[in-house]
Amino acid sequence: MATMVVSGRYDNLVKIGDFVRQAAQDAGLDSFSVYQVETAVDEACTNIIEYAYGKEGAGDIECTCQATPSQFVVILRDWGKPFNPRKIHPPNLKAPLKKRQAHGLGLHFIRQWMDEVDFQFTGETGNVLTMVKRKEKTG
Amino acid sequence: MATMVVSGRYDNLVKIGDFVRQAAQDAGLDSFSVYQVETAVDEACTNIIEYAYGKEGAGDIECTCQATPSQFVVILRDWGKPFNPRKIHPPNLKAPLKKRQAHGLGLHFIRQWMDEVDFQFTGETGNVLTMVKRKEKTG
Amino acid sequence: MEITTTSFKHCDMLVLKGRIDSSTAPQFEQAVKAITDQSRFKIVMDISGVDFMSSAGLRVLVNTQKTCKRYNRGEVVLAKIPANIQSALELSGFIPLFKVFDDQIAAVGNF
Amino acid sequence: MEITTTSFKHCDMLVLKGRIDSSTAPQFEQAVKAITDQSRFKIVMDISGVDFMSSAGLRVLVNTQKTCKRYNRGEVVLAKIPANIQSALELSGFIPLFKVFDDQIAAVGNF
Ligand SMILES: Nc1ncnc2c1ncn2[C@@H]1O[C@H](COP(=O)(O)OP(=O)(O)O)[C@@H](O)[C@H]1O
Ligand SMILES: Nc1ncnc2c1ncn2[C@@H]1O[C@H](COP(=O)(O)OP(=O)(O)O)[C@@H](O)[C@H]1O
Repeated sequence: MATMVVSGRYDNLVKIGDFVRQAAQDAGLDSFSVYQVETAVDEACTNIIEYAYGKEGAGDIECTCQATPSQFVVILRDWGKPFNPRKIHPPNLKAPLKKRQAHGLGLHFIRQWMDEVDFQFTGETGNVLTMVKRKEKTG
Repeated sequence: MATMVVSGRYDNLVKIGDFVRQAAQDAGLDSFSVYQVETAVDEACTNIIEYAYGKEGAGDIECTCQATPSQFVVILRDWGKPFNPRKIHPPNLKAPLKKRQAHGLGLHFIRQWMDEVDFQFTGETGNVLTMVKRKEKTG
Repeated sequence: MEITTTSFKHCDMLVLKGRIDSSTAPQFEQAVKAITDQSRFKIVMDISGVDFMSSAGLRVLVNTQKTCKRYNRGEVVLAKIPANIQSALELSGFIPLFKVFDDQIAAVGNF
Repeated sequence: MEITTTSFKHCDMLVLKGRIDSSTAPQFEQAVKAITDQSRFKIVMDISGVDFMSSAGLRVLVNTQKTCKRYNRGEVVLAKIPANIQSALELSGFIPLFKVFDDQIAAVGNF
Protein backbone atom coordinates (compact mmCIF):
# COMPACT_ATOMS: atom_id res chain seq x y z
CA MET A 1 0.00 0.00 0.00
CA ALA A 2 1.29 3.43 -0.93
CA THR A 3 -0.25 6.82 -0.36
CA MET A 4 0.50 10.24 -1.81
CA VAL A 5 -1.07 13.55 -0.88
CA VAL A 6 -0.82 16.53 -3.19
CA SER A 7 -2.38 19.94 -3.33
CA GLY A 8 -5.25 20.00 -5.81
CA ARG A 9 -3.57 21.72 -8.70
CA TYR A 10 -3.46 20.68 -12.33
CA ASP A 11 0.32 20.72 -12.41
CA ASN A 12 0.27 18.01 -9.74
CA LEU A 13 -1.59 15.64 -12.07
CA VAL A 14 1.69 14.47 -13.55
CA LYS A 15 2.95 13.52 -10.05
CA ILE A 16 -0.17 11.52 -9.26
CA GLY A 17 0.03 9.97 -12.72
CA ASP A 18 3.64 8.88 -12.20
CA PHE A 19 2.82 7.53 -8.75
CA VAL A 20 -0.18 5.51 -9.88
CA ARG A 21 1.50 4.25 -13.06
CA GLN A 22 4.47 3.02 -11.09
CA ALA A 23 2.25 1.28 -8.52
CA ALA A 24 0.12 -0.32 -11.25
CA GLN A 25 3.20 -1.54 -13.08
CA ASP A 26 4.65 -2.93 -9.86
CA ALA A 27 1.35 -4.70 -9.25
CA GLY A 28 1.87 -6.51 -12.55
CA LEU A 29 -0.89 -4.93 -14.62
CA ASP A 30 -0.38 -5.16 -18.38
CA SER A 31 0.62 -1.91 -20.04
CA PHE A 32 -2.80 -1.06 -21.45
CA SER A 33 -4.44 -1.65 -18.05
CA VAL A 34 -1.84 0.64 -16.52
CA TYR A 35 -2.78 3.30 -19.08
CA GLN A 36 -6.47 2.84 -18.30
CA VAL A 37 -5.89 3.23 -14.55
CA GLU A 38 -3.71 6.31 -15.06
CA THR A 39 -6.40 7.84 -17.23
CA ALA A 40 -9.19 7.14 -14.74
CA VAL A 41 -7.16 8.66 -11.91
CA ASP A 42 -6.26 11.72 -13.98
CA GLU A 43 -9.92 12.28 -14.87
CA ALA A 44 -11.09 11.83 -11.28
CA CYS A 45 -8.46 14.21 -9.91
CA THR A 46 -9.27 16.80 -12.55
CA ASN A 47 -12.91 16.62 -11.48
CA ILE A 48 -11.99 16.98 -7.83
CA ILE A 49 -10.08 20.18 -8.58
CA GLU A 50 -12.67 21.51 -11.02
CA TYR A 51 -15.91 20.58 -9.28
CA ALA A 52 -15.36 19.37 -5.69
CA TYR A 53 -12.98 22.21 -4.86
CA GLY A 54 -14.18 24.52 -7.62
CA LYS A 55 -10.69 25.84 -8.29
CA GLU A 56 -7.01 25.04 -8.08
CA GLY A 57 -5.18 25.12 -4.76
CA ALA A 58 -8.33 24.93 -2.65
CA GLY A 59 -7.64 21.56 -1.02
CA ASP A 60 -5.67 18.35 -1.05
CA ILE A 61 -6.08 15.10 -2.91
CA GLU A 62 -5.05 11.86 -1.25
CA CYS A 63 -4.28 8.94 -3.47
CA THR A 64 -3.78 5.42 -2.18
CA CYS A 65 -2.84 2.37 -4.22
CA GLN A 66 -3.35 -1.18 -3.06
CA ALA A 67 -2.50 -4.36 -4.90
CA THR A 68 -3.78 -7.85 -4.23
CA PRO A 69 -3.02 -10.94 -6.29
CA SER A 70 -6.23 -10.47 -8.25
CA GLN A 71 -6.73 -6.72 -8.45
CA PHE A 72 -5.35 -3.21 -8.25
CA VAL A 73 -7.26 -0.65 -6.18
CA VAL A 74 -6.93 3.14 -6.21
CA ILE A 75 -8.64 5.23 -3.56
CA LEU A 76 -8.94 8.99 -4.05
CA ARG A 77 -10.05 11.24 -1.24
CA ASP A 78 -10.94 14.91 -1.18
CA TRP A 79 -12.58 17.29 1.22
CA GLY A 80 -14.61 19.33 -1.23
CA LYS A 81 -18.24 19.40 -2.21
CA PRO A 82 -20.01 16.05 -2.61
CA PHE A 83 -21.98 15.30 -5.79
CA ASN A 84 -24.37 12.69 -7.04
CA PRO A 85 -22.71 10.67 -9.76
CA ARG A 86 -25.98 8.86 -10.52
CA LYS A 87 -27.30 12.07 -11.99
CA ILE A 88 -24.52 12.20 -14.56
CA HIS A 89 -25.54 10.48 -17.78
CA PRO A 90 -23.15 8.99 -20.29
CA PRO A 91 -22.22 11.24 -23.21
CA ASN A 92 -23.80 10.80 -26.63
CA LEU A 93 -21.02 9.21 -28.64
CA LYS A 94 -22.96 9.09 -31.88
CA ALA A 95 -23.89 12.73 -32.24
CA PRO A 96 -22.73 14.50 -35.39
CA LEU A 97 -19.70 16.75 -34.95
CA LYS A 98 -21.71 19.96 -34.58
CA LYS A 99 -23.72 18.56 -31.69
CA ARG A 100 -20.87 16.66 -30.12
CA GLN A 101 -20.27 17.67 -26.49
CA ALA A 102 -16.66 18.36 -25.71
CA HIS A 103 -17.45 17.74 -22.05
CA GLY A 104 -18.60 14.68 -20.20
CA LEU A 105 -15.90 12.20 -21.21
CA GLY A 106 -14.11 12.02 -17.87
CA LEU A 107 -16.66 9.99 -15.94
CA HIS A 108 -17.22 7.89 -19.05
CA PHE A 109 -13.53 6.90 -19.07
CA ILE A 110 -13.65 6.14 -15.34
CA ARG A 111 -16.73 3.98 -15.65
CA GLN A 112 -15.67 2.16 -18.80
CA TRP A 113 -12.04 1.57 -18.05
CA MET A 114 -12.26 0.56 -14.37
CA ASP A 115 -13.97 -2.66 -13.34
CA GLU A 116 -15.55 -1.27 -10.17
CA VAL A 117 -16.23 2.36 -9.31
CA ASP A 118 -17.65 3.46 -5.99
CA PHE A 119 -18.29 7.02 -4.73
CA GLN A 120 -18.83 7.61 -0.99
CA PHE A 121 -19.73 11.03 0.37
CA THR A 122 -19.58 11.31 4.12
CA GLY A 123 -19.06 14.67 5.72
CA GLU A 124 -16.30 13.67 8.14
CA THR A 125 -13.93 11.54 6.16
CA GLY A 126 -14.33 13.51 2.97
CA ASN A 127 -15.39 12.16 -0.41
CA VAL A 128 -13.93 8.79 -1.30
CA LEU A 129 -13.74 7.33 -4.76
CA THR A 130 -12.64 3.71 -4.91
CA MET A 131 -11.72 2.27 -8.28
CA VAL A 132 -10.79 -1.32 -8.95
CA LYS A 133 -8.94 -2.76 -11.91
CA ARG A 134 -8.98 -6.53 -12.02
CA LYS A 135 -5.86 -8.28 -13.20
CA GLU A 136 -5.95 -10.35 -16.33
CA LYS A 137 -6.04 -14.02 -15.63
CA THR A 138 -2.85 -15.38 -17.06
CA GLY A 139 -3.36 -19.08 -17.67
CA MET B 1 47.12 -2.63 -62.81
CA ALA B 2 43.74 -4.16 -63.59
CA THR B 3 41.90 -4.43 -66.88
CA MET B 4 38.30 -5.22 -67.73
CA VAL B 5 36.77 -5.65 -71.15
CA VAL B 6 33.01 -5.43 -71.65
CA SER B 7 30.73 -5.26 -74.62
CA GLY B 8 29.64 -1.67 -75.25
CA ARG B 9 26.16 -1.82 -73.80
CA TYR B 10 24.55 0.55 -71.32
CA ASP B 11 23.74 -2.23 -68.91
CA ASN B 12 27.49 -2.87 -68.63
CA LEU B 13 28.09 0.61 -67.24
CA VAL B 14 27.38 -0.62 -63.73
CA LYS B 15 30.10 -3.29 -64.09
CA ILE B 16 32.68 -0.79 -65.26
CA GLY B 17 31.54 1.56 -62.52
CA ASP B 18 31.99 -1.09 -59.84
CA PHE B 19 35.37 -2.05 -61.24
CA VAL B 20 36.71 1.50 -61.37
CA ARG B 21 35.26 2.47 -58.01
CA GLN B 22 36.90 -0.51 -56.36
CA ALA B 23 40.25 0.22 -57.99
CA ALA B 24 40.07 3.90 -57.07
CA GLN B 25 39.19 3.05 -53.47
CA ASP B 26 42.03 0.52 -53.31
CA ALA B 27 44.35 3.21 -54.63
CA GLY B 28 43.44 5.32 -51.62
CA LEU B 29 41.48 8.10 -53.29
CA ASP B 30 39.11 9.96 -50.99
CA SER B 31 35.46 9.17 -51.47
CA PHE B 32 34.55 12.27 -53.46
CA SER B 33 37.51 11.70 -55.81
CA VAL B 34 36.31 8.13 -56.27
CA TYR B 35 32.88 9.50 -57.20
CA GLN B 36 34.42 11.94 -59.66
CA VAL B 37 36.44 9.21 -61.36
CA GLU B 38 33.45 6.89 -61.56
CA THR B 39 31.41 9.69 -63.12
CA ALA B 40 34.09 10.54 -65.70
CA VAL B 41 34.41 6.89 -66.70
CA ASP B 42 30.65 6.47 -66.95
CA GLU B 43 30.34 9.53 -69.16
CA ALA B 44 33.21 8.45 -71.38
CA CYS B 45 31.85 4.93 -71.81
CA THR B 46 28.38 6.26 -72.57
CA ASN B 47 29.90 8.42 -75.31
CA ILE B 48 31.84 5.48 -76.73
CA ILE B 49 28.62 3.49 -77.06
CA GLU B 50 26.54 6.40 -78.31
CA TYR B 51 28.98 8.14 -80.66
CA ALA B 52 32.10 6.02 -81.33
CA TYR B 53 30.08 2.85 -81.95
CA GLY B 54 26.81 4.64 -82.74
CA LYS B 55 24.74 1.99 -80.97
CA GLU B 56 24.75 -0.65 -78.26
CA GLY B 57 26.50 -3.98 -78.76
CA ALA B 58 28.61 -2.78 -81.69
CA GLY B 59 32.02 -3.20 -80.05
CA ASP B 60 33.99 -3.61 -76.86
CA ILE B 61 35.26 -1.19 -74.28
CA GLU B 62 38.53 -1.90 -72.52
CA CYS B 63 39.10 -0.26 -69.17
CA THR B 64 42.45 -0.26 -67.39
CA CYS B 65 43.16 1.19 -63.97
CA GLN B 66 46.64 2.01 -62.75
CA ALA B 67 47.65 3.47 -59.40
CA THR B 68 50.89 5.14 -58.45
CA PRO B 69 51.69 6.74 -55.11
CA SER B 70 50.70 10.14 -56.50
CA GLN B 71 47.88 9.45 -58.95
CA PHE B 72 45.18 7.16 -60.27
CA VAL B 73 44.98 6.57 -64.03
CA VAL B 74 42.11 5.15 -66.06
CA ILE B 75 42.63 4.22 -69.71
CA LEU B 76 39.58 3.55 -71.87
CA ARG B 77 39.97 2.03 -75.32
CA ASP B 78 37.43 1.50 -78.08
CA TRP B 79 37.57 0.58 -81.74
CA GLY B 80 34.86 2.86 -83.04
CA LYS B 81 34.87 6.16 -84.92
CA PRO B 82 37.40 8.78 -83.85
CA PHE B 83 36.29 12.32 -83.07
CA ASN B 84 37.86 15.65 -82.41
CA PRO B 85 37.27 16.66 -78.81
CA ARG B 86 38.77 20.10 -79.45
CA LYS B 87 35.70 20.94 -81.47
CA ILE B 88 33.39 20.30 -78.55
CA HIS B 89 32.80 23.47 -76.58
CA PRO B 90 31.78 23.62 -72.96
CA PRO B 91 28.06 23.90 -72.25
CA ASN B 92 26.47 27.22 -71.31
CA LEU B 93 25.82 26.82 -67.61
CA LYS B 94 24.18 30.21 -67.21
CA ALA B 95 21.42 29.94 -69.78
CA PRO B 96 17.87 30.34 -68.51
CA LEU B 97 15.92 27.12 -68.14
CA LYS B 98 14.16 27.39 -71.50
CA LYS B 99 17.45 27.64 -73.38
CA ARG B 100 19.32 25.20 -71.20
CA GLN B 101 20.82 22.34 -73.22
CA ALA B 102 20.13 18.96 -71.73
CA HIS B 103 23.11 17.62 -73.67
CA GLY B 104 26.80 18.35 -73.49
CA LEU B 105 27.45 17.72 -69.80
CA GLY B 106 29.40 14.49 -70.23
CA LEU B 107 32.64 15.94 -71.57
CA HIS B 108 32.27 18.81 -69.12
CA PHE B 109 32.29 16.38 -66.19
CA ILE B 110 35.30 14.55 -67.65
CA ARG B 111 37.29 17.73 -68.17
CA GLN B 112 36.37 19.32 -64.85
CA TRP B 113 36.60 16.37 -62.56
CA MET B 114 39.77 14.70 -63.89
CA ASP B 115 43.14 16.40 -63.59
CA GLU B 116 44.45 15.31 -66.97
CA VAL B 117 42.45 14.15 -69.97
CA ASP B 118 44.08 12.94 -73.18
CA PHE B 119 42.37 11.56 -76.30
CA GLN B 120 44.47 9.60 -78.85
CA PHE B 121 42.96 8.38 -82.10
CA THR B 122 45.17 5.98 -84.02
CA GLY B 123 43.65 3.59 -86.52
CA GLU B 124 45.44 0.45 -85.32
CA THR B 125 45.22 0.52 -81.57
CA GLY B 126 41.79 2.08 -81.46
CA ASN B 127 40.81 5.25 -79.66
CA VAL B 128 42.47 5.74 -76.29
CA LEU B 129 41.26 8.08 -73.59
CA THR B 130 43.64 8.50 -70.68
CA MET B 131 42.33 10.22 -67.57
CA VAL B 132 44.37 11.04 -64.52
CA LYS B 133 43.18 11.83 -61.02
CA ARG B 134 45.89 13.13 -58.73
CA LYS B 135 45.81 12.05 -55.12
CA GLU B 136 45.34 14.57 -52.41
CA LYS B 137 48.51 15.39 -50.57
CA THR B 138 47.93 14.28 -47.00
CA GLY B 139 50.26 16.26 -44.81
CA MET C 1 4.42 18.58 -23.32
CA GLU C 2 6.28 19.88 -26.36
CA ILE C 3 4.62 21.31 -29.44
CA THR C 4 6.29 22.10 -32.75
CA THR C 5 4.35 23.93 -35.43
CA THR C 6 5.26 23.85 -39.11
CA SER C 7 3.46 25.84 -41.74
CA PHE C 8 3.01 24.48 -45.26
CA LYS C 9 1.40 26.03 -48.29
CA HIS C 10 -1.99 24.38 -47.76
CA CYS C 11 -1.89 23.35 -44.13
CA ASP C 12 -0.19 23.62 -40.77
CA MET C 13 1.20 20.76 -38.78
CA LEU C 14 1.43 20.36 -35.02
CA VAL C 15 3.81 17.73 -33.71
CA LEU C 16 2.79 16.98 -30.14
CA LYS C 17 4.95 15.20 -27.61
CA GLY C 18 4.56 14.15 -24.00
CA ARG C 19 1.58 14.38 -21.67
CA ILE C 20 -1.66 16.19 -22.45
CA ASP C 21 -3.73 16.58 -19.31
CA SER C 22 -5.70 19.42 -17.69
CA SER C 23 -2.43 21.15 -16.86
CA THR C 24 -0.96 21.13 -20.37
CA ALA C 25 -4.10 21.16 -22.54
CA PRO C 26 -4.25 25.00 -22.43
CA GLN C 27 -0.83 25.05 -24.10
CA PHE C 28 -2.20 22.73 -26.82
CA GLU C 29 -5.21 25.01 -27.21
CA GLN C 30 -2.91 28.04 -27.55
CA ALA C 31 -0.89 26.39 -30.30
CA VAL C 32 -4.09 25.63 -32.20
CA LYS C 33 -5.37 29.15 -31.70
CA ALA C 34 -2.13 30.60 -33.08
CA ILE C 35 -2.99 28.80 -36.32
CA THR C 36 -6.73 29.41 -36.53
CA ASP C 37 -6.21 33.08 -35.64
CA GLN C 38 -4.45 33.36 -38.98
CA SER C 39 -7.58 32.01 -40.64
CA ARG C 40 -5.82 28.75 -41.35
CA PHE C 41 -8.06 25.77 -40.72
CA LYS C 42 -6.30 22.81 -42.33
CA ILE C 43 -4.32 21.20 -39.58
CA VAL C 44 -2.31 18.01 -39.28
CA MET C 45 -1.71 16.77 -35.75
CA ASP C 46 1.08 14.26 -35.39
CA ILE C 47 0.41 12.66 -32.01
CA SER C 48 2.90 9.81 -32.32
CA GLY C 49 4.95 11.25 -29.47
CA VAL C 50 2.04 11.76 -27.10
CA ASP C 51 2.26 9.22 -24.31
CA PHE C 52 -0.81 10.33 -22.37
CA MET C 53 -3.93 12.19 -23.37
CA SER C 54 -6.82 12.78 -20.99
CA SER C 55 -10.27 14.06 -21.88
CA ALA C 56 -8.83 17.59 -21.59
CA GLY C 57 -6.74 16.87 -24.67
CA LEU C 58 -9.59 15.14 -26.45
CA ARG C 59 -11.70 18.21 -25.81
CA VAL C 60 -9.19 20.40 -27.62
CA LEU C 61 -9.21 17.92 -30.51
CA VAL C 62 -12.96 17.95 -30.95
CA ASN C 63 -13.34 21.68 -30.41
CA THR C 64 -10.63 22.34 -32.98
CA GLN C 65 -12.35 20.03 -35.42
CA LYS C 66 -15.60 21.98 -34.93
CA THR C 67 -13.82 25.28 -35.57
CA CYS C 68 -11.98 24.00 -38.61
CA LYS C 69 -14.88 22.25 -40.32
CA ARG C 70 -17.20 25.23 -39.94
CA TYR C 71 -18.16 26.71 -43.33
CA ASN C 72 -16.26 23.83 -44.91
CA ARG C 73 -13.13 25.86 -44.53
CA GLY C 74 -10.85 23.11 -43.32
CA GLU C 75 -10.30 20.05 -41.21
CA VAL C 76 -8.11 18.50 -38.54
CA VAL C 77 -6.49 15.22 -39.54
CA LEU C 78 -4.43 12.98 -37.31
CA ALA C 79 -1.15 11.27 -38.10
CA LYS C 80 0.48 8.34 -36.36
CA ILE C 81 -1.82 7.51 -33.47
CA PRO C 82 -0.26 5.50 -30.61
CA ALA C 83 -2.24 2.44 -29.55
CA ASN C 84 -3.33 3.70 -26.11
CA ILE C 85 -4.60 6.95 -27.57
CA GLN C 86 -6.35 5.07 -30.34
CA SER C 87 -8.26 3.25 -27.57
CA ALA C 88 -9.14 6.55 -25.90
CA LEU C 89 -10.36 7.96 -29.22
CA GLU C 90 -12.47 4.85 -29.74
CA LEU C 91 -13.99 5.02 -26.27
CA SER C 92 -14.84 8.68 -26.90
CA GLY C 93 -16.53 7.88 -30.19
CA PHE C 94 -14.07 10.22 -31.91
CA ILE C 95 -12.78 7.86 -34.58
CA PRO C 96 -15.48 8.81 -37.11
CA LEU C 97 -14.73 12.50 -36.60
CA PHE C 98 -11.11 12.43 -37.81
CA LYS C 99 -9.27 11.24 -40.88
CA VAL C 100 -6.20 9.35 -39.81
CA PHE C 101 -2.95 8.95 -41.74
CA ASP C 102 -0.02 6.63 -41.21
CA ASP C 103 2.58 9.33 -41.56
CA GLN C 104 3.05 13.08 -41.66
CA ILE C 105 3.64 13.27 -45.36
CA ALA C 106 0.44 11.49 -46.32
CA ALA C 107 -1.45 13.80 -43.98
CA VAL C 108 0.17 16.96 -45.31
CA GLY C 109 -0.16 15.76 -48.91
CA ASN C 110 -3.89 15.23 -48.44
CA PHE C 111 -4.51 18.98 -48.17
CA MET D 1 17.48 1.68 -59.66
CA GLU D 2 14.22 1.67 -57.74
CA ILE D 3 11.47 4.25 -58.11
CA THR D 4 8.46 4.67 -55.88
CA THR D 5 5.73 7.09 -56.87
CA THR D 6 3.24 8.57 -54.40
CA SER D 7 0.42 10.82 -55.41
CA PHE D 8 -0.77 13.64 -53.16
CA LYS D 9 -3.55 16.14 -53.59
CA HIS D 10 -1.37 18.90 -55.04
CA CYS D 11 1.72 17.04 -56.17
CA ASP D 12 3.37 13.72 -56.93
CA MET D 13 6.52 12.43 -55.33
CA LEU D 14 9.18 10.19 -56.81
CA VAL D 15 11.53 8.48 -54.39
CA LEU D 16 14.57 7.41 -56.36
CA LYS D 17 17.11 4.86 -55.17
CA GLY D 18 20.31 3.42 -56.58
CA ARG D 19 22.21 4.21 -59.77
CA ILE D 20 20.97 6.52 -62.51
CA ASP D 21 23.11 6.10 -65.60
CA SER D 22 22.42 5.74 -69.33
CA SER D 23 21.06 2.28 -68.71
CA THR D 24 18.55 3.24 -66.03
CA ALA D 25 17.70 6.83 -66.97
CA PRO D 26 14.96 5.66 -69.39
CA GLN D 27 13.19 4.06 -66.43
CA PHE D 28 13.42 7.38 -64.58
CA GLU D 29 12.04 9.15 -67.67
CA GLN D 30 9.15 6.68 -67.83
CA ALA D 31 8.21 7.27 -64.20
CA VAL D 32 8.15 11.00 -64.84
CA LYS D 33 6.10 10.58 -67.99
CA ALA D 34 3.54 8.49 -66.13
CA ILE D 35 2.93 11.58 -63.98
CA THR D 36 3.05 14.32 -66.62
CA ASP D 37 0.81 12.25 -68.91
CA GLN D 38 -1.89 12.79 -66.29
CA SER D 39 -1.37 16.53 -66.67
CA ARG D 40 0.26 16.65 -63.27
CA PHE D 41 3.29 18.91 -63.22
CA LYS D 42 4.11 19.47 -59.56
CA ILE D 43 6.71 16.90 -58.72
CA VAL D 44 8.89 16.22 -55.69
CA MET D 45 11.97 14.11 -56.33
CA ASP D 46 13.53 12.60 -53.24
CA ILE D 47 17.02 11.66 -54.38
CA SER D 48 18.46 10.88 -50.95
CA GLY D 49 18.84 7.22 -51.92
CA VAL D 50 20.55 7.86 -55.24
CA ASP D 51 24.19 6.86 -54.97
CA PHE D 52 25.20 7.69 -58.52
CA MET D 53 23.77 10.03 -61.13
CA SER D 54 25.42 10.61 -64.49
CA SER D 55 24.54 13.31 -67.00
CA ALA D 56 21.87 10.95 -68.34
CA GLY D 57 20.00 11.40 -65.06
CA LEU D 58 20.66 15.12 -64.95
CA ARG D 59 19.20 15.34 -68.43
CA VAL D 60 15.95 13.84 -67.24
CA LEU D 61 15.91 16.31 -64.35
CA VAL D 62 16.31 19.38 -66.53
CA ASN D 63 13.96 18.15 -69.26
CA THR D 64 11.32 17.42 -66.67
CA GLN D 65 11.78 20.86 -65.17
CA LYS D 66 11.25 22.38 -68.65
CA THR D 67 8.08 20.38 -69.15
CA CYS D 68 6.70 21.17 -65.72
CA LYS D 69 7.45 24.89 -65.67
CA ARG D 70 5.94 25.46 -69.12
CA TYR D 71 2.81 27.65 -68.94
CA ASN D 72 3.59 28.09 -65.22
CA ARG D 73 1.73 24.88 -64.63
CA GLY D 74 4.12 23.39 -62.13
CA GLU D 75 7.65 22.69 -61.03
CA VAL D 76 10.10 19.98 -60.04
CA VAL D 77 11.57 20.39 -56.57
CA LEU D 78 14.28 18.25 -55.03
CA ALA D 79 14.43 16.80 -51.55
CA LYS D 80 17.40 15.48 -49.64
CA ILE D 81 20.32 15.81 -52.04
CA PRO D 82 23.34 13.62 -51.24
CA ALA D 83 26.68 15.47 -51.19
CA ASN D 84 28.15 13.86 -54.34
CA ILE D 85 25.07 14.63 -56.35
CA GLN D 86 24.99 18.15 -54.99
CA SER D 87 28.48 18.56 -56.49
CA ALA D 88 27.30 17.18 -59.84
CA LEU D 89 24.34 19.58 -59.82
CA GLU D 90 26.69 22.46 -59.05
CA LEU D 91 29.11 21.52 -61.82
CA SER D 92 26.16 21.35 -64.23
CA GLY D 93 24.93 24.77 -63.22
CA PHE D 94 21.62 23.21 -62.20
CA ILE D 95 21.41 24.55 -58.64
CA PRO D 96 19.57 27.75 -59.68
CA LEU D 97 17.03 25.70 -61.64
CA PHE D 98 15.61 23.73 -58.72
CA LYS D 99 14.19 24.52 -55.33
CA VAL D 100 15.71 22.20 -52.77
CA PHE D 101 14.15 21.00 -49.51
CA ASP D 102 15.67 19.23 -46.56
CA ASP D 103 12.96 16.63 -46.32
CA GLN D 104 10.02 15.13 -48.17
CA ILE D 105 7.39 16.80 -46.08
CA ALA D 106 8.71 20.32 -46.60
CA ALA D 107 8.85 19.62 -50.34
CA VAL D 108 5.33 18.18 -50.50
CA GLY D 109 3.98 20.90 -48.21
CA ASN D 110 5.36 23.61 -50.50
CA PHE D 111 2.86 22.71 -53.26
N1 LIG E 1 -15.81 15.24 -8.12
C1 LIG E 1 -16.89 15.87 -8.61
N2 LIG E 1 -17.56 16.75 -7.87
C2 LIG E 1 -18.63 17.40 -8.37
N3 LIG E 1 -19.13 17.17 -9.60
C3 LIG E 1 -18.50 16.29 -10.40
C4 LIG E 1 -17.37 15.59 -9.95
N4 LIG E 1 -16.97 14.77 -10.95
C5 LIG E 1 -17.83 14.97 -11.96
N5 LIG E 1 -18.76 15.86 -11.66
C6 LIG E 1 -19.89 16.30 -12.51
O1 LIG E 1 -19.99 15.35 -13.56
C7 LIG E 1 -19.98 15.99 -14.82
C8 LIG E 1 -19.29 15.10 -15.83
O2 LIG E 1 -17.93 14.98 -15.53
P1 LIG E 1 -16.91 14.47 -16.61
O3 LIG E 1 -17.46 13.25 -17.24
O4 LIG E 1 -15.58 14.34 -15.97
O5 LIG E 1 -16.88 15.56 -17.72
P2 LIG E 1 -16.54 17.12 -17.70
O6 LIG E 1 -15.66 17.37 -16.55
O7 LIG E 1 -15.88 17.27 -19.02
O8 LIG E 1 -17.87 17.80 -17.63
C9 LIG E 1 -19.28 17.29 -14.57
O9 LIG E 1 -19.69 18.27 -15.49
C10 LIG E 1 -19.69 17.63 -13.15
O10 LIG E 1 -20.96 18.27 -13.18
N1 LIG F 1 33.64 9.04 -77.95
C1 LIG F 1 33.04 9.94 -78.77
N2 LIG F 1 33.00 9.71 -80.10
C2 LIG F 1 32.42 10.60 -80.90
N3 LIG F 1 31.87 11.76 -80.49
C3 LIG F 1 31.90 12.05 -79.19
C4 LIG F 1 32.50 11.17 -78.26
N4 LIG F 1 32.37 11.72 -77.06
C5 LIG F 1 31.75 12.89 -77.23
N5 LIG F 1 31.46 13.10 -78.51
C6 LIG F 1 30.82 14.31 -79.05
O1 LIG F 1 30.86 15.31 -78.06
C7 LIG F 1 29.56 15.83 -77.80
C8 LIG F 1 29.43 16.19 -76.34
O2 LIG F 1 29.45 15.03 -75.58
P1 LIG F 1 28.94 15.07 -74.09
O3 LIG F 1 29.54 16.24 -73.44
O4 LIG F 1 29.19 13.74 -73.47
O5 LIG F 1 27.40 15.34 -74.17
P2 LIG F 1 26.21 14.59 -74.87
O6 LIG F 1 26.59 13.16 -75.03
O7 LIG F 1 25.11 14.80 -73.91
O8 LIG F 1 26.01 15.30 -76.15
C9 LIG F 1 28.63 14.74 -78.25
O9 LIG F 1 27.39 15.28 -78.62
C10 LIG F 1 29.36 14.12 -79.41
O10 LIG F 1 29.11 14.86 -80.59
